[in-house]
Amino acid sequence: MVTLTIDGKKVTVRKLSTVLDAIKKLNISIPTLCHHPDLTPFGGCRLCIVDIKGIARPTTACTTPVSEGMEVITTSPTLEKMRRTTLELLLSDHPDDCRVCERAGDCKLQELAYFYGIRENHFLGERRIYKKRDGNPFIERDMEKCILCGKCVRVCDEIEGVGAIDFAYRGFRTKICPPYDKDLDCEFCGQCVAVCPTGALTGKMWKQKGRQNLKEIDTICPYCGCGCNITLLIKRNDVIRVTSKPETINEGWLCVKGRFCYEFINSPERLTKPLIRVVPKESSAFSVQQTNPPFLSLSKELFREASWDEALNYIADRLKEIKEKYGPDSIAGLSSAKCTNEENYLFQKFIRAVIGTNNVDHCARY
Amino acid sequence: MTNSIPEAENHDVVFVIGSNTTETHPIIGLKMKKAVRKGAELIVADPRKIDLVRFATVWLQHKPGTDVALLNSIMHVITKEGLIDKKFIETWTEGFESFKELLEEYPPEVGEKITGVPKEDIIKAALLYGNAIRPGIYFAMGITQHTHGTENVYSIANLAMMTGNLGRESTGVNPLRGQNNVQGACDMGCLPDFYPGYQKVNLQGVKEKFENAWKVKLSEKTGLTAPEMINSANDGNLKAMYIMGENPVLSDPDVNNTLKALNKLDFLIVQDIFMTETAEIADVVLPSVCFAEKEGTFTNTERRVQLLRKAVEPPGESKEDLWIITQLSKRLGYEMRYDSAEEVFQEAGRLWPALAGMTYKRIAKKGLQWPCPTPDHPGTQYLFKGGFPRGKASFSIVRYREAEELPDNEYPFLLSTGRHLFQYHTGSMTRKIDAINKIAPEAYIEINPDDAKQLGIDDGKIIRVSSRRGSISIKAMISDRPRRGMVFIPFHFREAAANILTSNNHDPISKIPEFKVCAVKLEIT
Amino acid sequence: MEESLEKILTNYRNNEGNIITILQDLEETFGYIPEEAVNWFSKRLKIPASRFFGIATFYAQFHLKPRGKNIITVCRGTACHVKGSERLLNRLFIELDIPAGEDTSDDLKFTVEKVNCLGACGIAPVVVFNKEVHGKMTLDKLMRDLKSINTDE
Amino acid sequence: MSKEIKIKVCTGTGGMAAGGENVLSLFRNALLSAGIDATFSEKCSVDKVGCRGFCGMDLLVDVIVDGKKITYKYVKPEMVDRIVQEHIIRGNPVVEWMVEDDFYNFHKKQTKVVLSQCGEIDPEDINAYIEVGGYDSLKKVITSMTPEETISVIKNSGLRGRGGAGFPTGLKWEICHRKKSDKKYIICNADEGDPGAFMDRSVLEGNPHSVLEGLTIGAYSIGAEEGYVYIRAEYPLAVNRLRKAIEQSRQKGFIGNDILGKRFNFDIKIKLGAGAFVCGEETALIASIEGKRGMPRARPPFPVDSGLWGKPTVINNVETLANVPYIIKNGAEWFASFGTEKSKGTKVFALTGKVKNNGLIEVPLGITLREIIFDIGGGIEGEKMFKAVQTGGPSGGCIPAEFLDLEVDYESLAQVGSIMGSGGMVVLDETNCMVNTAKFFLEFTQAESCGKCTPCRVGTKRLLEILERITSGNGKEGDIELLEELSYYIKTSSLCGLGMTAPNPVLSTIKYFRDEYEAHIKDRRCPAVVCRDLITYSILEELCTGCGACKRACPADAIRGIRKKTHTIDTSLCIKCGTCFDVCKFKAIMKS
Repeated sequence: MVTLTIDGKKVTVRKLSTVLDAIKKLNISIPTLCHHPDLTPFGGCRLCIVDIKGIARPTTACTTPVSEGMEVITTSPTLEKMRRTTLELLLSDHPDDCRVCERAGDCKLQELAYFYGIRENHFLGERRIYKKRDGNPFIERDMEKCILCGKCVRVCDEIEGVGAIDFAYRGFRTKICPPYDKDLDCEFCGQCVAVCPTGALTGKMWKQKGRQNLKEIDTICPYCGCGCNITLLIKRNDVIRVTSKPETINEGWLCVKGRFCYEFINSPERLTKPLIRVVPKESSAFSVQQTNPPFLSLSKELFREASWDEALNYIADRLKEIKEKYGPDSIAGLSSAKCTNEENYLFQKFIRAVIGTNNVDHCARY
Repeated sequence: MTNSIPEAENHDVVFVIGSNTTETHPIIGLKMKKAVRKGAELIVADPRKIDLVRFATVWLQHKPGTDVALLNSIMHVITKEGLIDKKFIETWTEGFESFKELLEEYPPEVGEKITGVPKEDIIKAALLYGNAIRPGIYFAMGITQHTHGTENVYSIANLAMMTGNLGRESTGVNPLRGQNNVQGACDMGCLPDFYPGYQKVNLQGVKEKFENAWKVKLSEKTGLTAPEMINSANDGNLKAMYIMGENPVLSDPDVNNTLKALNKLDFLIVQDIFMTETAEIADVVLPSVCFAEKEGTFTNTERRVQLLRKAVEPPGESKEDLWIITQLSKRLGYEMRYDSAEEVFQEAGRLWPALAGMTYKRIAKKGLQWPCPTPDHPGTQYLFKGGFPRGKASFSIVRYREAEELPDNEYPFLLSTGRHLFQYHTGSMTRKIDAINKIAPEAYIEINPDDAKQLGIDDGKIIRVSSRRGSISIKAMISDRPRRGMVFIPFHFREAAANILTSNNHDPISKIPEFKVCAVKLEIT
Repeated sequence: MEESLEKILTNYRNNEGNIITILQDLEETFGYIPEEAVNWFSKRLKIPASRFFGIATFYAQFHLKPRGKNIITVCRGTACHVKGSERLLNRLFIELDIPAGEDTSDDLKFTVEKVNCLGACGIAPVVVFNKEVHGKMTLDKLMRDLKSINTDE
Repeated sequence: MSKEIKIKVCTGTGGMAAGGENVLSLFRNALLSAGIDATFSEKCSVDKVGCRGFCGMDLLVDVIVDGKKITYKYVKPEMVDRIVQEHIIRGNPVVEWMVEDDFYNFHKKQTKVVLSQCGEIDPEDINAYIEVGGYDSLKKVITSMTPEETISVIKNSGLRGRGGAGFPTGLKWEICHRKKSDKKYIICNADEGDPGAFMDRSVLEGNPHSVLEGLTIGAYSIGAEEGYVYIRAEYPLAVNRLRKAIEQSRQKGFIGNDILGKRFNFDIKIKLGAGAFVCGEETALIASIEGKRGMPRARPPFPVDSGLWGKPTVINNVETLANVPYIIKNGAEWFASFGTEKSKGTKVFALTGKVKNNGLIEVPLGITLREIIFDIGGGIEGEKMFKAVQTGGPSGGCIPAEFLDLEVDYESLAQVGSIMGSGGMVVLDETNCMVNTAKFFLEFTQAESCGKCTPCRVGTKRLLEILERITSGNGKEGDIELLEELSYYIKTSSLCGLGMTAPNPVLSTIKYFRDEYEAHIKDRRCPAVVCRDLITYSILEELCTGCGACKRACPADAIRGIRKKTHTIDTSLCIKCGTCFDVCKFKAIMKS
């Protein structure tokens, strides 16, 4: 353990910590755009510069290892002026379109500009203009808004192990892009979108669906067995985006399905009324003889809509009839690994206690 | 899983066999990759060059269905090299001596002959695992979906036991459960032989316990498993089925057989959020609600019970499954009274001590891993700490057996089915997503480049694939993923349903169908 | 192509090379970095293609497009600058009809490049014609040298 | 023939450009036809030698007959026969082609250590180096000194890094020596990127073995078994000679396993830089050797703690290492006898620009700028006025006339706002615009910024944009202050040395030539008549002969006139390319 002093306060942290870790431990707020606790330090944005006694120049807290007895000052008029200049420079090469930006209100650059009260820019000049938009279906990549913090590059390499993007070119022309500046072709986990501090990376399906006053509900991903914690962002009654918080068991990381495959919830194809068959079974499209069926109309024409009362009574009558005629073991229930514990519990209880058979199973095997 | 997901990053050796983890359990895949970054060695045993192979120290490309031979051979080397954990074997197991004799039959040369894996690689893998301090074994359907799937699992257990690699942090055996709540559905007793909490239906006292709790007479006869239901329907014995949130027409093997069986039923109820292939042949279809529209709990693959919260109102007149079941129950003369999902959860907890200590409030933040028997119990991060709950575990004598249906002259290719990253199961959810339909719109069959060349099949061509049960037209994808003689089809696509081809052969004990091996032929159309 | 790539791969493996070595070999072999070659190496070495691209675009030595048959390099070091290398450069672009923003003439005959400093400041300004260093360059001499390249064709 | 004949032809990059190779073989042939075999004879040799520094007079050829050396300048192929006939055969040197006083003046005030054998020995022959005592120091170190003793000699000599900041070399070695690690590396930084600097190239072309010897001694001292020379691919000749030298050295057993029969293994690999100035920065250089983009990373940790592949690593530049064998040979006191209190030894400078004698010079530290520029350099070309000297390349600054008597060392240069850097020294005269000069350096650093950190990536771009608007006549009130503010910010908050020093040319020119900035901004005037947009070209009636050369050359068709009548320039069409100015033989075009 190492003890150091930050703004006059003593703090003890683990040996391999950085100055930024120590600052965070004291809950002192310090701006940063390129730092992420799960990624290797980068030191590119230069916002977390601090003064360290004995070092002539300001140093980035995110890259500097702590040492015993170190004395750190996190703020001074000079440091704040430098941070302000950094922000001004970043904004001088950034589109001025917060009005229509998907990330407005959820953008760290905008937030910092607000806190530093940057109204006008001393350094306006040439801005990077990229005509091409990425054609992939998931991730909107607006590289004019990119501040080159490199979090996306690091998360893609260090967390996802894919390396779909990297820094390319250099100097003012530096750009983060897939090889040969082609369209993104990757696993579309969206980890890069999750760590992007600006509007450079967003979900294509989020576009103009809403960005403020969203209701947030923490829940569980409905796909695989990992059980990732997700947060649904809701506007009116629609889920318009999925995120995950860093403090969850999945550390905020998701896969393409967890992050982007929520549109089925609002799908117009959802079943909304009980249906009772009107056409005999043999005529269904997906029939025994056809080996390569055309895409099903999944037609509701085979059925008529019914009220719940009618449907439930109909089922109850039929089950009673069959149970009386053939005994309870002639009925079976198939439950679902997609349903909740409570539903599964109740389902098997229904089959066992109400129907009177142990003919209950689910799809664990597939 | 005996371990927890976060423990995965701290293994020193990760042994993945029969799991395409990065595609089917991406977040666990991340942990494995992190382990590799932190210096762990990765052993991948898979007939396909799955993405994880990129990170592997050694890749064992064994022939599908030869897992037992591969594992026995690995264990042969471990025994010969003296890498067994004698103390663990003595304290916690029985039957090792006769098991050791069995291993004599599987020197690496024999392993190589059966599995097609060079013996050097078998030895390398054995030394890596045998010398590891915190190894973890991961497997999924690649192990279980065989006619000898149970034997595969026993074999894995043997390996972990003989090396004493169980019951410690970041050390254990970890089956990965495929769907979000497979674990929960099993826990909750949606199994023909178990009440909730794996309490046998025919065990003295158990039935009485549930009869008392539910205040009703219960059957002591073990029920039918899902494949048996299909057979029974085909035989005309089963007359009615109630299917909640499943799509067996597409997910079960031998689609034609499944359809025939379900069509024979007098009455079929399907309860789902979408019109599915199975709902289409139902007599009544009930609209239920999706995960975002209800409250409840899911149990993930690491036994973590987590809280699902209602986020939006369901569409139209669709209703929660709980409401539907209680309504039906009432109409059938059995009143169920629950004011909330949590009341159901608490009832389950009263009947299964492993859940007894959990409440919605306790699991609200990060969930809890069962067993969690008391209100102050922190949950169980990993299993078998300090031994097995039922005393000593036995080594199982398992010999390699061939898969049921192997390629022959008429059907010369071996077909495996499975998932890919972008789609999910029968696609009833993911295929409603525009972006997914752009990136992964259609079915394909992976063919090894050498095989394709020999047959004159070009990449992207539509070819005909047939088995003894049916045939489909499907796009060829020339890929170095499958080994020679093997093809792979993802089962998500109804237009070229892989399960039209698969066989109904299944493991005699677990009743899991042999999705990973059947014989097919390829023809240019 | 496959054959050249295999050769480069062997060189890389035998000499503990890295991505830069491979790119240098590619540049040497093809005169630029072909995309197919990058994809080939990416697959063989399990290194993301993005990394190759990132490096190829970082270092001035690498080119993403085929270059002209004749390569004229004008030194832009300080000594050459104060002795008027910019004027030489401008003249070359006009004389060889090289489109604005490009460095290669449309007929792929000439490529004109700048180089930071050749370290031959004593004979500034310096122009390199196809690897041959010419010192104390003047506009007249430049035009003569160009003519001789053209007649050599 | 009883005369002893030695002919030394310069084949450095400059010499090669002047036809050195060709002249060399012509000499052999001419001697052969005169009956003298220069290839196998012991008494006669025609050798290629490395650069001797005075490239301005290339091709330089030494003809030594019986120990008497005559040097010829501007040697061309057609001159060879006459030199052989008159000088060698008849014994009458060709006086009109011989170098004159300026050549000797150029060398008089120099003290050559690092360059002592450059231009004297054949760089492609290890025996030539051994004959003059090469590798004796290595033998001495390995057979009779401990690493600690070696380090203490280097420490006592006061040698400081010749590549930039001037960190004490012995101390660097000592820190690394004390690190415990299974592997350590030593790297020779030969990525000489400063425009206007070519000392490393010359040393590697002229005497590569001295660098290898220094590197091996360094490896022995710190305990490294593997070394790298990171060299620019833009130096093909140097690379080639280095390759040969390593091969020969390995054959002789100076590198490899069990060097000189002792239990010391060391091998050297060459890594070619791929064209990025920033790779001169230590951490970027390491990234580049590892095969990555040359993006620097924050320090600490420093390379001696965690360098190449995360192992302790020492990086020294070419000149630093080339000093090492001489220090070992002659002792620390000898070395320390040159120089000033804090800066010991000699330093090689690349003296270029508007100075009469262009070339590479080696002088004891503490010499004044005036001595360098006027005594060695021979003063300003074309009787113009000295304006400033720019030292330290793009990271350095411009020093005005008032500091001509400054004694040159690390500290004094820093005091006047410049740096030693690798030793570039570009002399500027009255016809150089200082704003334009600052802009030139900014263009360079801006283009060479790796793009990682904000101050350097965006800051230098904005700095350049302000300079561009000033030089194009669009400067605004307050621009100078903005430049100063932004420069200060970039200096203090950039990630690496490139950004930290990039504003130096701007700050130093503002400091000493503020009036020029003001003239550009307030009067829209470039006092030195350099900035294109502020120039107008016109034709002087009295000098124009109406030859039409300007009219034909004008790419914009801006010049009108009938043959033999005075021509005029249409300023609305003129694109200010200056072509007419260049082509007019009568000096009739005027810039103002």
